[in-house]
Amino acid sequence: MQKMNNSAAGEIVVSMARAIIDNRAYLSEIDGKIGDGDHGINMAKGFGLVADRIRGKELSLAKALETLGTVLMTEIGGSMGPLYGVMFTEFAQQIDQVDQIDSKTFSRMLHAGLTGIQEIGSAKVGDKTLLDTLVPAVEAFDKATSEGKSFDEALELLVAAAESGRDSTVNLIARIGRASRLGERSLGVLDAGATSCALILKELSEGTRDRLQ
Amino acid sequence: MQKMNNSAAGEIVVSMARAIIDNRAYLSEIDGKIGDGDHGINMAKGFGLVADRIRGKELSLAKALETLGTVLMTEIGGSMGPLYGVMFTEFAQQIDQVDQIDSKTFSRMLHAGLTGIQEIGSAKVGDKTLLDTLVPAVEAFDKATSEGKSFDEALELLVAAAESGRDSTVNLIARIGRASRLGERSLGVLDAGATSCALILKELSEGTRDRLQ
Amino acid sequence: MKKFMNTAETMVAESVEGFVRAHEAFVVFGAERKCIRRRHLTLGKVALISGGGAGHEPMHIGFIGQGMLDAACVGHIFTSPTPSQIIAAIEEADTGAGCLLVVKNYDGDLMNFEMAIEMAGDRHSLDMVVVSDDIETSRTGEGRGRRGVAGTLIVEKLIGAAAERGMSLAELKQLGEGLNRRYRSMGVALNGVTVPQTERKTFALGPGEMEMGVGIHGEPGHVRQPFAAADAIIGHLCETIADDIAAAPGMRALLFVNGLGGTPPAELYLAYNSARRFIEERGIPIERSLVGTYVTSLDMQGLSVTLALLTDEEIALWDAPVATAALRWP
Amino acid sequence: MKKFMNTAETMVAESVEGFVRAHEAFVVFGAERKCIRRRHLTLGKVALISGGGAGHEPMHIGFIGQGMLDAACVGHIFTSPTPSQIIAAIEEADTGAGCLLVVKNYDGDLMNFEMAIEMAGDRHSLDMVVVSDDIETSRTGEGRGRRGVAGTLIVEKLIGAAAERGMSLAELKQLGEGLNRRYRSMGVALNGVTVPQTERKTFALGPGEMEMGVGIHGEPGHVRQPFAAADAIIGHLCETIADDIAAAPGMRALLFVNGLGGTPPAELYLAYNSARRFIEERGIPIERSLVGTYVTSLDMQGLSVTLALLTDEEIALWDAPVATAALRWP
Ligand SMILES: Nc1ncnc2c1ncn2[C@@H]1O[C@H](COP(=O)(O)OP(=O)(O)O)[C@@H](O)[C@H]1O
Ligand SMILES: Nc1ncnc2c1ncn2[C@@H]1O[C@H](COP(=O)(O)OP(=O)(O)O)[C@@H](O)[C@H]1O
Ligand SMILES: [Mg+2]
Ligand SMILES: [Mg+2]
Ligand SMILES: [Mg+2]
Ligand SMILES: [Mg+2]
Repeated sequence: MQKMNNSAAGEIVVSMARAIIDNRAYLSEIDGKIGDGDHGINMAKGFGLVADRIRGKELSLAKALETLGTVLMTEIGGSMGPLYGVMFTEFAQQIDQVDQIDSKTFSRMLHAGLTGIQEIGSAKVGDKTLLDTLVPAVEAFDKATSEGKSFDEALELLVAAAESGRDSTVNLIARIGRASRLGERSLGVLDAGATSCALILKELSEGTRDRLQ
Repeated sequence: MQKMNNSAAGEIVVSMARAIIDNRAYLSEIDGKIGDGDHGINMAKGFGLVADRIRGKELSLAKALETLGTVLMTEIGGSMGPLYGVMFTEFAQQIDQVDQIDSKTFSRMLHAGLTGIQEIGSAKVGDKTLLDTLVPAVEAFDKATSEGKSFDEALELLVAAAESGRDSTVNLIARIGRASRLGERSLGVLDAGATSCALILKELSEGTRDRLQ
Repeated sequence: MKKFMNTAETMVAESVEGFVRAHEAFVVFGAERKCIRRRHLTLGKVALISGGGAGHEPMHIGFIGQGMLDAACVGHIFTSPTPSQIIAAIEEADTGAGCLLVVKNYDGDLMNFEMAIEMAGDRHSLDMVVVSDDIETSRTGEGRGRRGVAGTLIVEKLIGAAAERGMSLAELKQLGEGLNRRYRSMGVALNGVTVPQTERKTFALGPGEMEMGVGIHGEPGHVRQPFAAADAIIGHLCETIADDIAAAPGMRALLFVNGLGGTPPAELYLAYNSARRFIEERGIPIERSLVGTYVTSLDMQGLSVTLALLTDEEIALWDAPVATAALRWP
Repeated sequence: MKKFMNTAETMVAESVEGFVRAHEAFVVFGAERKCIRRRHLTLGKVALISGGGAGHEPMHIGFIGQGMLDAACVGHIFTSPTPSQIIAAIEEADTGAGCLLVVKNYDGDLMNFEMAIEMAGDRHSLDMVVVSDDIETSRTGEGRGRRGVAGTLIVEKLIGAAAERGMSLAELKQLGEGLNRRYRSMGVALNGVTVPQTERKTFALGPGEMEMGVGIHGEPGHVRQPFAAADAIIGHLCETIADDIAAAPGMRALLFVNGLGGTPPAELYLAYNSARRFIEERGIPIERSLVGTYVTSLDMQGLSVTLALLTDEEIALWDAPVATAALRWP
């Protein structure tokens, strides 16, 4: 069975940060169409701080995710601080004592993060938020593994589902967050959080696939 | 010797008002280049009020000028209320008891108005104000009569001097009023008050010439 | 974008520092500048704490002082403060009777304040009042409901006065939430705002356009409309508000016309005049008034109208003394 | 031009009506609405009267009340009030001890106030204080000298407090004029303003330009410069002011950062922070501060910095209670 070594996989968080920082302007631009245009700034600030702290330290994935969760939660504020803060903290907790991460652990990790976000944000699929990326991604992963697909294949399907989930937000009316006051005027644009979530899941999945043994 | 009948010459004030109202936008535009752009508005308001009150009433010039002076002084405010208010009030006082206005009375009238303005406004020729129109106009009139020119000719010369006085303000630096904070930047544009003063003097002079007997 | 600023990164910190220095008599920075608090706290009084993103000044820091807030936290522009800032404020301001946190209804604020409560709740008695007076968001008919906008000032003033009188945490929360159906705000913008860090306008309006139903985060409103005369704009705001508010016999009206940052006092007074006429024509006499720039959206040219229907007791709390940088009466 | 207004003709009247209705506790209209005066006059106190064109709100009407003005007259936009308005104010406000008229140094105002004094001087003891704190106009080196701008607030506050203490007309005049060499203001604009009746901008600035040395009538300033960081702008204002002011030992500094109408509070506080640093670096510690939108030029995006060096006595007058719509402390 395919597994990833937890120790030294902390670099995955550095790639995540790079993807977010590279897309900083794009994320703000999307947010600016129906929100206040700061999503890229907020995200890049948080992920940038973390990358500087963990780069080259050869941390375990658990430790790197814990650092990420804590920084987002305590130093970023806004909507993303608590939401992604909780998600990454929950991720970290699930793999804290695990040396080798298999698909089952990975799934437990995803679910814990998802539950954390739902508890504090109380959004639902279809509200035009990052959940429209995260929920179908988790479902696709679970479905693949339950169908007996390999960890590697399941991760590939996760990314595809995340991206189509992200794209689905174009046709949604925002029901939560700043954009919700726009009503129908929020149609026709991507949700910023859904877009950053797809980036995050892609880096996490590809980093994991690269490290599968 | 040429003279004008004071009674029923009040219509001159109505033509003055018409000239001001016709040039309302132009006067504001000039004022707007170096001042606050309200000269046409202020002037048109005051002269319009007066025209409505005296039109068709066959007032004497003295009575019409007195009405004009009082309205400007009490109902207009700003810079022009007191300045033109005093000028017309002084004009009226000089011809109040005069049936037939000759060039000597006319000159006395001009001087009284000029002195009134100088007393309350304390501007000098060259400060880029209406005095740059009024002072040379009065001087030209006096010079003409002292040289033995007719009342009619003297009025014609008065208008020419007023207009070239007005034009002289283009090359002056404002030393008084709102424009004075501009310093050299006030060069190159006409002074609004000098322009309205030329209009007033022209209507006064031409109205008088038309009525000379 | 022309603003009086040095760098987008330092803008909030410099502005808040200026505020604290200008009002040294009322306020001091908390440790590490995580919060701003009253210079003199009252032992045994329930502490009132609020906070939110920057860009809404003088709210909330301008409301710190006798008769209103005890401490406030400022986030980045339009970004909620962090739980650790909020916890710092709780630790500075709690003098034994616990803290009531006044939170504008908005996901970012709610989550950060809730998280702070969770993290500090074992050491302090804490509770939360959620302000939700904005009219337009309710139009979607679901979700988290109305935002908290200019009405926040009214909540903070009333519970601030009540706290000063020794009311308990539970009573104060009830007082704050009791207003819920009895106050409404609605905003209009004549232009969008530029968030300094992005240097982009949140929305751009043509010379003949306005946004009806805007909030205070620079987002577009409910609908874009042709620009109109003040009476038409204000009439629409007043009607929408008055239709949505729960009028009850014996209630006494407070009318609050608030500038969003770029609107001069003369226009606010003109709008107030118009609003007062419209509201009184509906049979609601105005007994208290507030006109000014208190709850802003950066430099937005626009305003909001808030109507609150108060009990005699609440009117007395409104009238009670207040000594803060932005609101002050004896 | 997007403003909250109905018609250009009625704009001032509607706005002033809104002001009076919003502040019924402090002010009432005089007969025929020619002036606005305190609701309760004090018998035997010298009455302080001011006035000027509209467009500078809340000055002067916002300064009517206990500890400051007794009455004020409002002209059309940027147009001095008429002598008959001023006389009406004198007649309403004089309770026996005469009136001191506070006039901003500017031809239009001077002439109308002087004319009023001439016309009513036989029935009232009247005198005039001319305020001239603006720095830039003095640059021409002659003429009528400096204009009266934001420093007017300081003069009105100090002599207002002194009048309340029973000072005579002559003493009050001396107090007001004594400030002359000890206070200076300078303004900067990031955009021009549109006068409602002409619907034209008084000047237009590109996105990278600003006007240094503007006054409060929407006219261009002394020089147009490239737009710069706040510290560069404020540093220049502070240096010019401090160079021109007559510093003397024992003087105590008041720093006043004033918004010109379209500048949000957060930027004013940032500018104050910068100004305070510059002034203090020159060895002048700031002892009193005022930050806000008090003396405007319609909706101009801009600000002015005023520095005043006060005696102990003047500081006490500044600190004395004031209860007006715009300035209030106990
Ligand atoms: N309650 C919520 N649950 C899940 N996601 C949310 C929630 N509220 C907001 N979001 C996400 O947050 C994103 C906006 O993030 P950001 O721009 O950083 O914060 P803010 O809206 O405070 O400016 C939205 O695009 C949306 O995906
Ligand atoms: N002290 C003065 N003496 C003579 N004329 C003056 C004086 N002050 C201003 N003016 C004239 O007034 C004109 C401006 O008038 P107006 O625009 O109506 O008033 P304001 O400057 O108050 O807006 C100037 O163009 C100038 O000619
Ligand atoms: Mg955002
Ligand atoms: Mg003018
Ligand atoms: Mg934000
Ligand atoms: Mg004018």
